[in-house]
Amino acid sequence: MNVIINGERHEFRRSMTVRELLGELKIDSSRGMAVAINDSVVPKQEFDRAAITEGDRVEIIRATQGG
Amino acid sequence: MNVIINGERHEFRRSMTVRELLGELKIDSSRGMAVAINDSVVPKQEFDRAAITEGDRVEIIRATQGG
Amino acid sequence: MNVIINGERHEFRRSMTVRELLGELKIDSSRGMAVAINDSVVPKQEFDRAAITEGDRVEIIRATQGG
Amino acid sequence: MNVIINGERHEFRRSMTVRELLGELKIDSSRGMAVAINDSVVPKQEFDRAAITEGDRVEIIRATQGG
Amino acid sequence: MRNKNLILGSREFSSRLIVGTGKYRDYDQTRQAIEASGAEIITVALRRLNLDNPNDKGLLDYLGKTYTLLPNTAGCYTAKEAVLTCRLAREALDTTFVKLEVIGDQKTLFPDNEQLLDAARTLVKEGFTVLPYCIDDPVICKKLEDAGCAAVMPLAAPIGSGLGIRNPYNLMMILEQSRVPVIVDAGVGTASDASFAMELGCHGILMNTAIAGSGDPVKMAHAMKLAVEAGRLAFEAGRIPKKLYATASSPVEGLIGR
Amino acid sequence: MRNKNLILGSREFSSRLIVGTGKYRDYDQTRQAIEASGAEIITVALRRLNLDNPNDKGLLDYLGKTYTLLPNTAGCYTAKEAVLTCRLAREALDTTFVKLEVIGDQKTLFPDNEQLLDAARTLVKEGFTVLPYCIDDPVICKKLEDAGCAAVMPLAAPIGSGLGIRNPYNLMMILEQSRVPVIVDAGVGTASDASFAMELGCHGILMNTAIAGSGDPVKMAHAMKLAVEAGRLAFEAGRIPKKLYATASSPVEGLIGR
Amino acid sequence: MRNKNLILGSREFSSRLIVGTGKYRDYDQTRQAIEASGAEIITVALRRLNLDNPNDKGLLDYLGKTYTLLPNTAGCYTAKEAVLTCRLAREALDTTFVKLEVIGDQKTLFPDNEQLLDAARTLVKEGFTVLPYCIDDPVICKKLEDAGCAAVMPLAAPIGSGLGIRNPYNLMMILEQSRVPVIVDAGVGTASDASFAMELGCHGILMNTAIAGSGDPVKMAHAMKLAVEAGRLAFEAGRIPKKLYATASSPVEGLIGR
Amino acid sequence: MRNKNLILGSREFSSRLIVGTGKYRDYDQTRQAIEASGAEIITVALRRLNLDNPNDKGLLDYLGKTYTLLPNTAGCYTAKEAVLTCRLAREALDTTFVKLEVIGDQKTLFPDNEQLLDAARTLVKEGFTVLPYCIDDPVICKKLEDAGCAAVMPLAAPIGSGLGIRNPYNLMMILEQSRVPVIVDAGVGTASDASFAMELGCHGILMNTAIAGSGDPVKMAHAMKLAVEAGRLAFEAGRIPKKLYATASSPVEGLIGR
Repeated sequence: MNVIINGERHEFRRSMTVRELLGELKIDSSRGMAVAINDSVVPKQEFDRAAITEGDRVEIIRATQGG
Repeated sequence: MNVIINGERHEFRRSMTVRELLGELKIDSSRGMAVAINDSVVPKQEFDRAAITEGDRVEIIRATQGG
Repeated sequence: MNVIINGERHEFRRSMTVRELLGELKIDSSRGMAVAINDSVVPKQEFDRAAITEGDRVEIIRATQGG
Repeated sequence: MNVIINGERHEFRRSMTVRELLGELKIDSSRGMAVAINDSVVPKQEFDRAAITEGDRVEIIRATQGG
Repeated sequence: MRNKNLILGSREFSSRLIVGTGKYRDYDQTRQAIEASGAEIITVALRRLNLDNPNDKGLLDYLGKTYTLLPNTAGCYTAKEAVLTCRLAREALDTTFVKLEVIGDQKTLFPDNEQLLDAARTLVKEGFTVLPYCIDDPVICKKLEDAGCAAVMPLAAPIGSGLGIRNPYNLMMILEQSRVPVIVDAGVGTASDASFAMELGCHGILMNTAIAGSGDPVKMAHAMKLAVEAGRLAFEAGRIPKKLYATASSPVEGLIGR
Repeated sequence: MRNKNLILGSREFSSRLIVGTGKYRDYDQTRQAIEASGAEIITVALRRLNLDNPNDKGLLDYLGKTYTLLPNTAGCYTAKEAVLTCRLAREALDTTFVKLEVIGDQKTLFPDNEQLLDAARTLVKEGFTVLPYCIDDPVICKKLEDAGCAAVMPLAAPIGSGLGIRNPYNLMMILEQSRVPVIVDAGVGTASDASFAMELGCHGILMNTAIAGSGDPVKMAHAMKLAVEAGRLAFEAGRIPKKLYATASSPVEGLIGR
Repeated sequence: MRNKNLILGSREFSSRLIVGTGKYRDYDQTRQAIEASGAEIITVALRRLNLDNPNDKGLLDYLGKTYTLLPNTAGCYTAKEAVLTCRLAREALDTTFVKLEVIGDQKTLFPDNEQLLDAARTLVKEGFTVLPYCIDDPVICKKLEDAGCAAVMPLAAPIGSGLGIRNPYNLMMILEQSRVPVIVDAGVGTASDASFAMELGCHGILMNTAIAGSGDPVKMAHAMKLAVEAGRLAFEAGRIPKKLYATASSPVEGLIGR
Repeated sequence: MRNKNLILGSREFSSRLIVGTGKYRDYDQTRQAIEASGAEIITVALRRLNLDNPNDKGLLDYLGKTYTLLPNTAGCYTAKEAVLTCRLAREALDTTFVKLEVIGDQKTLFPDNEQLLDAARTLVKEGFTVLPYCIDDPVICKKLEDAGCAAVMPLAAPIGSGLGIRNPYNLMMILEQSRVPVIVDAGVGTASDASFAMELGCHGILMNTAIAGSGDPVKMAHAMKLAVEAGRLAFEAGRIPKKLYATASSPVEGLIGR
């Protein structure tokens, strides 16, 4: 599966849920972080169900300093 | 025929062209003046043909002082 | 003895020291007050000795509100 | 005779009138020029009589550009 | 854009002052003031003809000289009204020039920039030479320019307020980016305001109340003519830099008695 | 004091702009800029004649037209120096007019007002027409007027700074009290500054650096001529009041489609 | 709208100063400066997580105290981007508060008001508490208020410019009409700018660069805290009117020696 | 001169705000406002005792706390009167501190700088700690410093006018040259004026009308306390530079969806 994560191409053996992807990337899904697939936000409670599939654009963001 | 001219109701025996209406109202169709029927401007060269009919809203305007 | 005190004429039977004058006028010579005779300031410790004589201009002032 | 002219020391064989000094210095005593000796202005009509003597400070000025 | 003349669409004007024709005591004063202003372009409004007295002489009959007329859309609150007014103006005055105003608020007479853009886009397509009255916002000015307007006319302060150039910084930003003339429209109060706007590099000024509402409109019109010229010349000449301390104007050499 | 002309002592001038002659590139530029300024009065400095070259042509030989010369005492730091300079000026130029400066500080070139008053009192007694460069202080201006000066010439900002009219309030107070002309001397940077000073009611302006130091002195001189005239006309006409909100310039009656 | 506190949506804040968290030297300085500012609301940006180092401690881990976070949409140039960013922010930070920015021009960072309105309308419908960064235009502010924004946040000058309150007149017009809080966002340079904005009647101020970019951010944060409070108190107290002439502060009766 | 405290003669004060005691509704309000201002030094006037009621309680009896009293010479028009008043003040209040005013004009209450200098020279010789109210002229301030004054106190605008800091340039020049504290005396209208003066680097501010004449003097006194502190902190911190264009406060890296 090829997906674009934060603007860069990544390849995975299989399709995954968001939760699985975060695990793969070793990202702690704590406060201050959110995920969108193809410009749609995935609520945290959907992480276990929401599937990432071939060609998806995934954004993983968090809060940082800004004015 | 009832028409609204410059926001006021007027009654005429018959329908008319713009030219005839202007004649009726004793308006000199000189420079500095224009006519619209129902929000559409009537070019001067159409005055002889353009018909005013029941219920039309007619605007007769001219240039005046302004900033 | 005629003297001018704070711009107004006053008459007394006899010449006096500053101390006596203040007593006569029932003025408490406390902090916040000073006396000048003919544009010369009389130090407090001179009140018992400094004499007021005919024609003197006496100023008795105190601190008040001001900006 | 030693004199200070415009801040600099000059030596002459003899004392002179202002007119003679100007001649010596080849200065045209035209409009736009004036002379002072020891901080006193010498009117033009006095140039023939006014004497410059040992130790005098002479200023010879003229109008120039300024704001 | 340092042309000698003010270029609007395909036309060229040697005067950089555009004046309104409203608020004068009478037509005589209007005529004299306009003449004193040296303006070549004058704004006019379009209003319903008075049917009870349809052929009384109007402003245009009183003006001796031929001016370029710039009909405005004053009083329009929607793009639709403004577009209709412009079409009527073109028919009435045989001109493509329009001063496009779409008012957004009765108290401030500030423009409604959404409606303005909408109207501008329509009118440009119909071949008008659109001169839009807009807020002094570089983003909106850029959009108006991109829409094909022949100039942008940011307000300097509310119409008729006489507050002068309230925000020169915004004008500076607009001037720096703009590829069409920038004409200050509204807010000028007196001659020095006009000079100041021109010194910033503005290409022209449009005013009405500052002249017509002054104590002596003909004299003030003359003042404004000179002020616009003075400001333009000063801009072209290039002013001295500002600095905190002094520099002598007279030579520091040859001082007397030192 | 709303005379048509500027009245200084017993003389009358139709131009309200007085210009300095310092800091130009050369005499040619000086001459052209002065002509473009329309000034009738020009300031000159007095300096020691160069003994090594005593008869080279000077400024005065280059000016085609006859101007009223106003010798200054620039560079003088004491009343004594200034008085001597004035006496020399009278002898050299056959005039009683003097621009009296007594400098109090080299960095700001601000006047020493104590010395200035002292010199002014002396010179008035000797029959000079004294035009003193002073600080914009109503109290000092009043004393100079009482001393018999023919005008007061408060600075608007440091000489050569181009900062413009830094404190219009002080000028307003001086103008309200003054029975002699008030001429802004020093600080003007560009045309709008000149207009603004005149609009406050000032009777004239004296400047040098703003013209001579600009990118194009002849053009700027012309700008200043127009700006002074514009400001004076605007003052005479009477400007519109400032207000926060808008007033329409076009009729609010007869709006289309309402 | 003279509430003791700043009311935004359903929440109430005793501090009227909102501060950004950008541009500090490090997180320590950020934390200390925010504490010194007394702010209860702080802005944060949303950015892509660095996948190479996904779990490094971030800003939020460093802030000792719990602040109300105000995520911004800085860097968004379209309504679409801004709306997505807000939705992500809500999810990430569990808040409905958003500082809505849609930039229209990279050089000035002025907002694109068309896109801004579009985004605001969408977000209000989705239940966001929208605080929009907008131009100081009463017409646009009114539209944002009508769209349901919880406040309007007009810029006083370009972001990070430090130019201060460039156009107090526009702010006055916005304040007069507004039924939601008016928060000055962007442009404040120093303490007196903040006081001045509050004295006009503004309900709050949002700033970042003026603190973070100063020589001593912690000290400047403290200055800003005091300045905002001072300005608010002065506004509530009601200042003396301005007048040209003097009024003695000391009694004119009982003068000595008269 | 970046001392933490305000140093006047041999004494040191942690508050940089000096307040007058005139024009309040009553003594209670005076006391509360002074307390709210945090001032350590307060000015008092000297007036003839009312012989008809010589022992009524006066201001000093009402002030709970002990303040440093600064007697003024308000109302004096000559050096002679001012000197006598100072001598009386020293005797009455057992202090060498005096706020020296010599008024030159009843309408503006501007100082007569000749008389002022004269009085200052006399009083310094007699051991007074002279704080002179003077015009904002660097030359006069230098002379007062040279005469031995413990500070210079230039006016920012006419007494009681509330016009604020009319000429920051003059203050900047005075601050740059001065080796004694510079205290703005007169003209402040509201909190931001006080902050602004302190940001220029002024060492203190003396005010009366701005507090006593406001709608709520106790609240305004508090505002002024904070404003002076804010301005001082901002000065010490060092403000960001002003620039025309924007600088983003949020990171430009990691933007979403690009």
